[in-house]
Amino acid sequence: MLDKIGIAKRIAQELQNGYYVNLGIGIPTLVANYVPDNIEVEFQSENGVLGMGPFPFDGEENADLINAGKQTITAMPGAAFFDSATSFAMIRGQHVQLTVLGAMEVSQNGDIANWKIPGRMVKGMGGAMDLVASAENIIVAMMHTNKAGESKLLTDCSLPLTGVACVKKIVTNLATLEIHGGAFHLVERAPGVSVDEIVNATAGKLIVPPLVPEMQL
Amino acid sequence: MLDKIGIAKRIAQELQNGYYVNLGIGIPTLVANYVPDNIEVEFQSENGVLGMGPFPFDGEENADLINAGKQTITAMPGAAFFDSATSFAMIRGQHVQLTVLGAMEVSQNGDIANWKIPGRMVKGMGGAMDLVASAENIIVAMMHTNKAGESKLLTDCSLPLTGVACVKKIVTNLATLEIHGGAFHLVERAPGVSVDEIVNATAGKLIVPPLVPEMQL
Amino acid sequence: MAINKVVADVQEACQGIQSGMTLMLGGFGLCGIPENSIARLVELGVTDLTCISNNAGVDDFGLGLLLQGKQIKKMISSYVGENDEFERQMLSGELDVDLIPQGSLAERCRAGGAGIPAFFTPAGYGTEVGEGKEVRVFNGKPHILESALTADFAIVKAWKGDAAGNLVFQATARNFNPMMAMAGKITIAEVEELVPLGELDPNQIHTPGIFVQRIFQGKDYQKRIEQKTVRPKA
Amino acid sequence: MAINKVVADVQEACQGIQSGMTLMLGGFGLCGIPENSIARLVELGVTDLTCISNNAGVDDFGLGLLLQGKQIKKMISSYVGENDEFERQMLSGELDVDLIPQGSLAERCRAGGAGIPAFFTPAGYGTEVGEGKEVRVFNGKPHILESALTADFAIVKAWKGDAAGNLVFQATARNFNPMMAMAGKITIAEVEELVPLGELDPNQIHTPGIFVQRIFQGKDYQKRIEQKTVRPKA
Repeated sequence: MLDKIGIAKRIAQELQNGYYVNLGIGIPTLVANYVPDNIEVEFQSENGVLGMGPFPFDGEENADLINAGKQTITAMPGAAFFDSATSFAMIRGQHVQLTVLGAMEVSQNGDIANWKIPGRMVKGMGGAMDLVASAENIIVAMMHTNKAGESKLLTDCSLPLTGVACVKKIVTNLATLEIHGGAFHLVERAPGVSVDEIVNATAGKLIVPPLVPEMQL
Repeated sequence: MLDKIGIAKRIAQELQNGYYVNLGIGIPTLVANYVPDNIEVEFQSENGVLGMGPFPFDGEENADLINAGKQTITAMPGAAFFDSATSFAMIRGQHVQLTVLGAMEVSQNGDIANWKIPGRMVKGMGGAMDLVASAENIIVAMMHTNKAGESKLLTDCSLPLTGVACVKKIVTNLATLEIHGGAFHLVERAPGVSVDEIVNATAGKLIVPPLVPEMQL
Repeated sequence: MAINKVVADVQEACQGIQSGMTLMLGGFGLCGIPENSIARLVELGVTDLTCISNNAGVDDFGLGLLLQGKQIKKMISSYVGENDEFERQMLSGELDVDLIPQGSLAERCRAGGAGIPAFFTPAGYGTEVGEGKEVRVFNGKPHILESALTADFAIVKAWKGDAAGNLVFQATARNFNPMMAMAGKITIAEVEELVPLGELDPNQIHTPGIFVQRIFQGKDYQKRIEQKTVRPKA
Repeated sequence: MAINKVVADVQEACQGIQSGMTLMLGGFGLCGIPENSIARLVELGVTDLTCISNNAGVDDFGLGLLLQGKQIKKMISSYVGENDEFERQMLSGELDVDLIPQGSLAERCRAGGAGIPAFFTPAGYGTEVGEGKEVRVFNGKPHILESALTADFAIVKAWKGDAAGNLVFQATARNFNPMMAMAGKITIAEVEELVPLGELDPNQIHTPGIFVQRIFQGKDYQKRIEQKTVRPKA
C-alpha cells in the first residue's frame, strides 16, 4: 500500500520531458519533489507564475511571490509572471500538459467531485473547475477510500460535481486506474496490494485484466 | 467654407481635458496639431500605443514605432505600448473618449459607410468597424459632398455599412451637425457659408433651427 | 502631454464610494491587495457593498476587515476559506456569496473591461455553476455562456505607477489587479512607489494608464504572508 | 529547470510546415513581422496556405513575397492595401480573402489561444461582417457572435527571447504577435536577440514561454519602414 509520498512518486513517473504541469494542493504538491533527473518540466501556478522553484530559504521569503496555496515560493531562471486571465488562458487553452489534483469522489465515467460537501462550509472551487474542464490530461491523486472506509471510486458521484467526464487516470494508495468506456480499468497494483483488495474497495464498475502488474517505484 | 485644416481645428474644439482620443487616417490625423494649450489629452493608436507624440526628427525614426497609418511616430513621456487585443479592449470597452474618423457616407440615423465601394478594390476595414461599433463619442470629419458634388449626408447609406446608428456628430467643410432622432441637426455654419448652401448640399433629413451661428475658429 | 491621474491621498482616491455599490478589489489571498484603500473603506463605514474579489481576506486583514464591520452584503469570489467571520455570516445568511470558478472570474472581469458582454467557457459545465446558463457544444465539448463583470469602483494595488496611471506589478502580486483595473467605471490604483513621468519603460507597463482614473502612493504596507513556507538553509 | 525551446536555425524552426496548412503570422504592416521565417517559407515553396495576418505585406516584402510565388490560397486579414500583386490575385479570383475587423481579429486569436470558442462583440453588427452570424442584444446594444481562430503554426517575431521561449517585444512591433503565439498548435518565435536564461526579468515577459514551442535567433533584419514620416530638425 502507498502512503502520500508513494502516490506522489508514482504520479511523477507520468511526467514527460517538456511538460508544463499544474499541481493542486495536498498530495499533488509533493509530485514536484520526485521529478526524474533526466527530464525538464515547468510548474505552473494559477495565481500567475510559470517556472516555480522550491520554497525559499528562511528569511528570504517574498510576500509578493506565492503559489496558489498561498505558500511562499521561489522562481527558477526562465520563470515568468502574468495576470490571472493569462494564467487561465494557459489552462483553458490546453497549454498545460498535465494537471494533478485531489478528489473526494470520482465516478466511472470520469466525473469528479472535490469542492463542496452539502451542509458543510463551502470554501469555493478556486481554479479547480477551470482545471478539470480544460485539461486534456488530468490525474487524480487520492486515497482509494474515505475515512469511513467507503470507496471514493463510484458509479456516480454523490457530491456536487466539479467537472464532468474529465478524469482519465487515478493513482490511489492501492492502485493505478484508467477511466474509459464508462468504467475504471485497473492498470497496476500498489506494492503488496492484492487485486481482491482493490476490487473490494472500488464501488464503481471495475475492469480487471488477467494480469495486473505491481507498480515499480 | 473650411479646408481640411479648418475641419481639424473645429474638431479640436471638441477635445476635453483628460480625453483619450483615437484619430483616423486623413483629416482626423490633423486634429492632433490643434489641441488647446490648456488641456491634456492622450492619443491612442490601435496598433498598440497610448501617448503618441509628434513625428520623429529625420534620422531618428524607429521601424518598431509606428501608428495605425504605418507612419513613423514618437512616444511621449508616460506612453505605454501594448498588444492588439489590449488595444481593442480599450476601444471596445469604451475607455477611449473620442474617435474621429473620415467617411464616404453618413445617414440621418447615424449609419456610416467608409470601407468599401462595390466593384472597386477592397482594402479592408482595419479597425474602423470596432471603432464605430464601440465608441460612445464619434465625430466624422469629411467633405459635405463627394467629388461629383453629391451629398454625403444621406437618408440611407448606399455603400456597404461600417457601422449602424453610431455617428453623433459631423464636421464638414460647410457645417457642424449633430445626429439624433433620425435626422441631421444643423448646429453651426462654416465661416461664410449660408444655411441655404448647407440645405442644398444635404440629401438626408435636415433640421434647421431658427438661429444657426457661425463657427468660431 | 500625459493625463494626470494623481490624487493627494487615499481620502481623495476613495471619494464617491457609497453604500450599496459594487467594488472590485485586486489581490490573491493577501498578496497584492489594496491595503490603504481597504483601511479607508473601514473608516468610511460604507455598507451593503458587493465585493468582487478572488478571496475574502483573513479575519483581521484584507477584506476580513470589512466583514468584521458587516460592510459587505455580497461576495463574488472563487475561494473564501481562511476566514471564520466570513463563515459565520455566510451560514447565518447575513452574507450572500456567489462562488465562481477562478478562471471564469478573471475572464469575466477582463470581458467587462474589454466590452465583451459574454463568452463561452467549458469551466463549470455539468456543475451547479452551469445551472440556468446557456450550454453550447464547440468541437464536441460542451461550454457554458458566462457574462462580463463590471464595478462602480475597481481598487487595485501595484508596485510602481506614474502620474499617467501606468502600473507595474511585482511577481504574483499582479494576479487579478490588471483585469479589475480594466473593469471599473472608476479605477483607483494605490502604488508602493509613484515614480516620475517617463521613468517607467513604455514597453514594460502592465496596466496602461487609460484604465486608471486615480492614483496615489500608499504607505505603511504590511504585506502579510498567509502561509510562510520555507526550507532550512543548507 | 526551464524547458528548452531553442532550435538551431530557421530551417529547423520551420520543419513540418506543409502545403495546405493554416499559418498565423505576427506583425502590423511591415512592423514586427517574422522576416526570417517568411524567407524560409519562400524557399520551402509550400503552397495553398491559409495565412492569418493583419496585413499582407508589400509587393516585395513581408507576405508579399509569398503572394509573388502564389503560395497563398486564402488571406484572413483586416487590411490588405499597399500590395498590387495582392489586388491582381484577388480580382482574378486566384486568392480568397476574408476581411475581419481588426479588433475582432485580435480577440479571435486570443480566444483561440485561451480556449474560448466564441464571444460576443458589437463590431460588425449590421454590416456584411455580421451576415449569417448570431445576433444578441446586451445592455440594449446588438452584438454578434465571433468564433476563435487557431493555426497549425503561428510564426511570431520578438525583440528578445530566452531558451524557455519567453518573449519581449519592442514598442509597436508587439501588435498581433502575443495573441498569435497563444493560438498556434506549434508556435515558432524568431528573435533579434536570444539572451541567456535568467537574463529576462520574469516580471517583464510579454509572452510566457509556455506559448512558444521553437525559438531561434534571426539574422539580417531589414525592418523596413512603410511610411517614413519625419519633421525637420528645428
